[in-house]
Amino acid sequence: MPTDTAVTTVSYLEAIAEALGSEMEADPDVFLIGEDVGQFGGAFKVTKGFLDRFGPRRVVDSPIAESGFTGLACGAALMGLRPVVEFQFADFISCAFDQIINNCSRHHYRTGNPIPVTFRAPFGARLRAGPTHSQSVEAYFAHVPGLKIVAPATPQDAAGLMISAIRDNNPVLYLESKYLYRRIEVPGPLSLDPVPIGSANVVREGRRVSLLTYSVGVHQGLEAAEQLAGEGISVEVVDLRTLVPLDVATIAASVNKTSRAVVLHEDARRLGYGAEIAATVQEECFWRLDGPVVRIAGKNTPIPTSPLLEDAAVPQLPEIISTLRRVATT
Amino acid sequence: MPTDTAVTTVSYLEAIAEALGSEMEADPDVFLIGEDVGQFGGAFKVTKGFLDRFGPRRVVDSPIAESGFTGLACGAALMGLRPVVEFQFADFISCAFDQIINNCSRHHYRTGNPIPVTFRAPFGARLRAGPTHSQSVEAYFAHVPGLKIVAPATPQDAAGLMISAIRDNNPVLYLESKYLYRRIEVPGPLSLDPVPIGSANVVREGRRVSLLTYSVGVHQGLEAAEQLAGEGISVEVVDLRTLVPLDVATIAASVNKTSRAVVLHEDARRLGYGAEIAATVQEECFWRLDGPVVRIAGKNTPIPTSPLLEDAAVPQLPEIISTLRRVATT
Amino acid sequence: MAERDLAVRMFEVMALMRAVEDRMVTMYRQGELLGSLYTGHWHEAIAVGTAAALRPTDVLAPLHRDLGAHLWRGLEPWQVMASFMGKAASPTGGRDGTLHYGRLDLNIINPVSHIPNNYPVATGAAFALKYRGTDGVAMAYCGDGATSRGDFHEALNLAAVQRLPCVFIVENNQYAYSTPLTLTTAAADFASKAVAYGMPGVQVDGIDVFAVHEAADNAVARARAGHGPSLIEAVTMRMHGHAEHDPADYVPSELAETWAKRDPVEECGARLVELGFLDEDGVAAVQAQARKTALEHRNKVLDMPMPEPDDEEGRVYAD
Amino acid sequence: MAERDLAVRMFEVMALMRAVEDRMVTMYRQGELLGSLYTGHWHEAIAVGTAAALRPTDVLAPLHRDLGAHLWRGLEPWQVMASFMGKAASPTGGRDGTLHYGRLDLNIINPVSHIPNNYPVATGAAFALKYRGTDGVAMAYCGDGATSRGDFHEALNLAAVQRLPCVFIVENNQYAYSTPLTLTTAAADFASKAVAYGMPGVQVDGIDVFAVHEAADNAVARARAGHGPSLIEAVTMRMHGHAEHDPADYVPSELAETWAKRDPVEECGARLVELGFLDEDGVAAVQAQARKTALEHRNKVLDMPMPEPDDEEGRVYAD
Ligand SMILES: Cc1ncc(C[n+]2csc(CCOP(=O)(O)OP(=O)(O)O)c2C)c(N)n1
Ligand SMILES: Cc1ncc(C[n+]2csc(CCOP(=O)(O)OP(=O)(O)O)c2C)c(N)n1
Ligand SMILES: [Mg+2]
Ligand SMILES: [Mg+2]
Repeated sequence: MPTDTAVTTVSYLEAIAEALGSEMEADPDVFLIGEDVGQFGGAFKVTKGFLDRFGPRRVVDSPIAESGFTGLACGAALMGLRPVVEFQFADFISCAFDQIINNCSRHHYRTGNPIPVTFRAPFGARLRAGPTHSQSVEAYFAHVPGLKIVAPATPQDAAGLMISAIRDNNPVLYLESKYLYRRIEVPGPLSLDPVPIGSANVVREGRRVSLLTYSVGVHQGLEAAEQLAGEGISVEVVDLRTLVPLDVATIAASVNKTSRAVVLHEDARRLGYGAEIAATVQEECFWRLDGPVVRIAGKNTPIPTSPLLEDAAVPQLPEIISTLRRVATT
Repeated sequence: MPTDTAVTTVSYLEAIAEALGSEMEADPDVFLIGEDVGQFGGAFKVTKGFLDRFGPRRVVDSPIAESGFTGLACGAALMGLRPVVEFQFADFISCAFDQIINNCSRHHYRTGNPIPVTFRAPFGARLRAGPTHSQSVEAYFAHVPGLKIVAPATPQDAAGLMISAIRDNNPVLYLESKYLYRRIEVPGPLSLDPVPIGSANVVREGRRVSLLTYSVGVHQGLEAAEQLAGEGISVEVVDLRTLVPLDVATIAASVNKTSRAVVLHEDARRLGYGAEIAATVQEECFWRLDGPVVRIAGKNTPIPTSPLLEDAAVPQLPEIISTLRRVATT
Repeated sequence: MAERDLAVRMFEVMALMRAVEDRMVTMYRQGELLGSLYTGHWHEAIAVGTAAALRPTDVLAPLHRDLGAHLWRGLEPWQVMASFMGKAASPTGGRDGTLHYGRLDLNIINPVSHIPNNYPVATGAAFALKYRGTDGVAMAYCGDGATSRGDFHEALNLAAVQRLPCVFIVENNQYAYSTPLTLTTAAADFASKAVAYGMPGVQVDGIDVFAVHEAADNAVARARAGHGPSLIEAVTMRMHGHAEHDPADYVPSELAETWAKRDPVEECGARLVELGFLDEDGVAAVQAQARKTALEHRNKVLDMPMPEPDDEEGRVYAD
Repeated sequence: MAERDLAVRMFEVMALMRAVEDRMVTMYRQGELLGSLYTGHWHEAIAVGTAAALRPTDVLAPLHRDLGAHLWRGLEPWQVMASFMGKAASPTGGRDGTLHYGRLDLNIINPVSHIPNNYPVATGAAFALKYRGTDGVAMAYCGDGATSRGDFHEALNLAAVQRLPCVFIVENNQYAYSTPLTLTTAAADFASKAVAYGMPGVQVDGIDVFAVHEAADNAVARARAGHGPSLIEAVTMRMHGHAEHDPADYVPSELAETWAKRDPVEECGARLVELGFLDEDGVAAVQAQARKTALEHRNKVLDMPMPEPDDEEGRVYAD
């Protein structure tokens, strides 16, 4: 109802819910399965009201069986349905690793049969939730052939990528930032047009250095860019939006323009997705680079619980600003 | 019995068996668990005769329960034992992913308690075994904090790294190449001295380009280097041996000398471990590099079964030679 | 199908499964296959008796001993040979191989190696059949060893809680690779594992195709009627090695000898004679025809081309 | 321990668990904790009755409703508060937090969030105790919901096949987060799941610490004697939300009211009076002392320092 929401704001969480609900209205083959997604509306309340709206046939409260319900989704997808699987926290997707990487992701290559499943994974740190409730999971899956991965930073992209994910004929890992859920709001109404998978977005143009990032990093990057603009340092911020497949053209165009690249993500550094981005950028743009591609990333540790420890484990604004400044000015 | 084996050769497989057996002789806390490891001696016969030698108390034939026996190993390790876990094929480690990444690898950081487990994973392609019997698994785990990863290429390193892995107070993923098992032999006897984890080895010195590789890639690299030497192109081959922690000093010394780096692995390219190596090399050696770090890697597909397809999916000698030639001469 | 037609058809497919697998053993020994060969000797009654209880619109999620279920549905023998040879015309175009030859157009799900990864997948097929308002049923197969894995448990529990139209077949052939039953379970049998999920579980003689068929029929009827899943344990013996490279010398010879006397194909043939559905010549003719078919298919597949790379990275994703 | 001493001691620890958790609820409401708070109201008899059946050298693998088991072993109340606050002196030095406070020096394994990941781990502790030739026992805990996961199945099966000295406790508190039993299992109860593993399974009143203790005692004796694992289902009700942020308005009020009448701490106190082990003043004194202790520990922990980063990447690996 655009007329209702026109005057209000839409949070990142509401955008996900709105897009998911709209796809469920539009396509009777879309159903939702996960733990506590029904009557409870999900641990983060993304699917609040869905049980009443769509009934228990389409909003399925599963036992605690991540491998089981992932396999169920795969089987249903092979029969033509479009399951949306909610992991209560991204951390628990580890229990479905085998089903996702061996069965789901490899199925189309092996057989030619489409297997359209959307995996919703609320991910990331900064909530004092500790080593097994704060994980970033993109690096566990980006290597896997057959899976697409999206990680929206804004309500508009959260909606548009949810719609694309559900309509895609492949498994899509949809990484929703639980930190951004209620922290980011935009004026409504949202467009419910799909945002194409595989397309990055230059969210701030700049000349001196390209910041390549996604999810929470986009907001940090925009803030850093704003502050550095005051110093006369012009930062271009590229919101990758999709991690797999990576929009190399947009990235290369940006880096070829600025000649300097910084990659930023919250996930741990060693073989984090930044490694692939850095490796690709230097392959594509080596002769235009004025210096190495620099990675800003989480520490190679589990995410600790205690505030000072957690703050030190994941990238913070001062490090981002100083790194961008250094890269831009040396 | 050095005097017995002095006259014979030792295969890669025999080296693993010898080192494992010797550690089991030396340390009564070392035990072995896995599927068909006892009476059958393991799917690849690595532990042939172990049941007779060490009895069912120390050579445990498990039900098909990768997550279960991995968790069992973790609990036993916390109580001071040193379990060696065999996955029948590396591919099946996916079923133990949760236990390995969340429980085992994060345990020491969370609690300060050592958790010494060795995970043996026969990995890799080239045996026409198809998408779910040919996987490289290093990229699933190299990102995970708390796990070490070794991947020997020679019988001597296979032995020495097995001993180090078992003695290490941390979980160690020991990647054994099932392709090399019976294809690589050296004259005996082997030294049973530990090979330190975290130390790479320059297996061929050269001046024009550094080839950074491990496992099967080392043998391909040496062959390529030999052929290129005939053309007057001098290739330095670095056998990484340990993937985590990476021996950055040895790598950087080599690349700083040659100014050119090529990374080679059989695993798929996107976020394969080569991404981390390439990203690190350009960070460490950017000002000495004459060109981008180039990755030679498997295709971003499952490993297909059929011979022409599989051959095209993983790096072959001609591609390695031509890439090294191009990098060395442009 | 009339009782006689059904019985004869089951016998034909069992005989064909045996003949095709025997032929493939020869092909394996002659080096005509790419890698190892998994066969289902003494599983014929299970594969065929269960598949025969289904309609073509029902979904099968078989594993590596279930060739008869595929043949029942219409998979051509040369296609399974092509799979073990990596041929371009195999059901996966040579992208996968060996036992991974399920065809979704026949409502058969192609399994990965990880067992019993197909069990949760089968619950999803059952879910979809129910979701669409059909009375379709999904049937999943696994071995005694595979019951030890978490996926077995999660699938049965999910199916039971959601009352899904699913039938789970456990093919108890005494071994999981080299692992005997005593190292796989301390339970009395596999059928009783159904108790843990609040579903019916029955044990059936896996050599007797009529017994298997009756048990499957009951379970399928129950599922179709909306009363939820069941478990069937079919007891047999794995009469070859785990795969053909395996001499299986860990199997006590008395055990092998006892079971050798109970060939399911022969027993089915004898039963058909007893019932007057075929005479002895008729039985022999079916078996001879099966062997002839197997050989023809082998001859046909031999010179088929191997696939060459063709946009392999592009094939990873569906459009 | 003499019967009276044991009974009184169990009551003291149950009362302490209650008092510490009530105190932490206040701390949660006052914003003194970092995140949410998981409590074990109405689980006191289970946590304490089972732990009391063990020796200090036996191994515990508890989860989030089992504070009493930790307290029985000697964990200090301030340490669990420190865990929920992320303090430097918490058992994990603030690296982990909330319910992740197991201390290996007390033979308690610190669990991760993933449930019941601790079940296989407990089989490993049992394996080690047996391997070393001791008669030690490992005891693992999980909820009704956690039984649906593969790790539950693989652990019980492994333990049974290997005849490990392991006792598995299922705390059936009617809910898994918002999920009622009917959406978790179609089985009649959880005790009967033991059939699938060929081990004994009993259901026990989880409110009655004496009943729990007796069941645990039997299972432990069995394990110690080398007869292998058992399963105990202890039935109770989760009387708070899943965690304190959860109003649990999905619980029908009649259900909550019925169970409200059966406070395990009160029932234990009354029983002690009945048995003549304590008089009513004695019971009240224990409870008052528990509340005093809880408050003292809260006051003590409040100003303890938070940890600062200290070679965090170095801490990932053991030397
Ligand atoms: C998760 C997993 N672990 C290990 C294997 C290797 N493997 C393949 S078949 C097999 C034995 C299977 O035994 P069972 O389930 O009894 O089936 P059977 O082969 O006897 O028919 C094993 C261990 C596998 N395929 N998947
Ligand atoms: C593998 C996994 N999936 C999901 C969760 C999230 N989660 C934490 S506790 C819980 C409910 C547990 O219910 P139950 O096992 O009955 O224990 P209770 O909390 O009722 O004591 C859920 C879903 C988790 N911790 N681990
Ligand atoms: Mg079997
Ligand atoms: Mg519960």
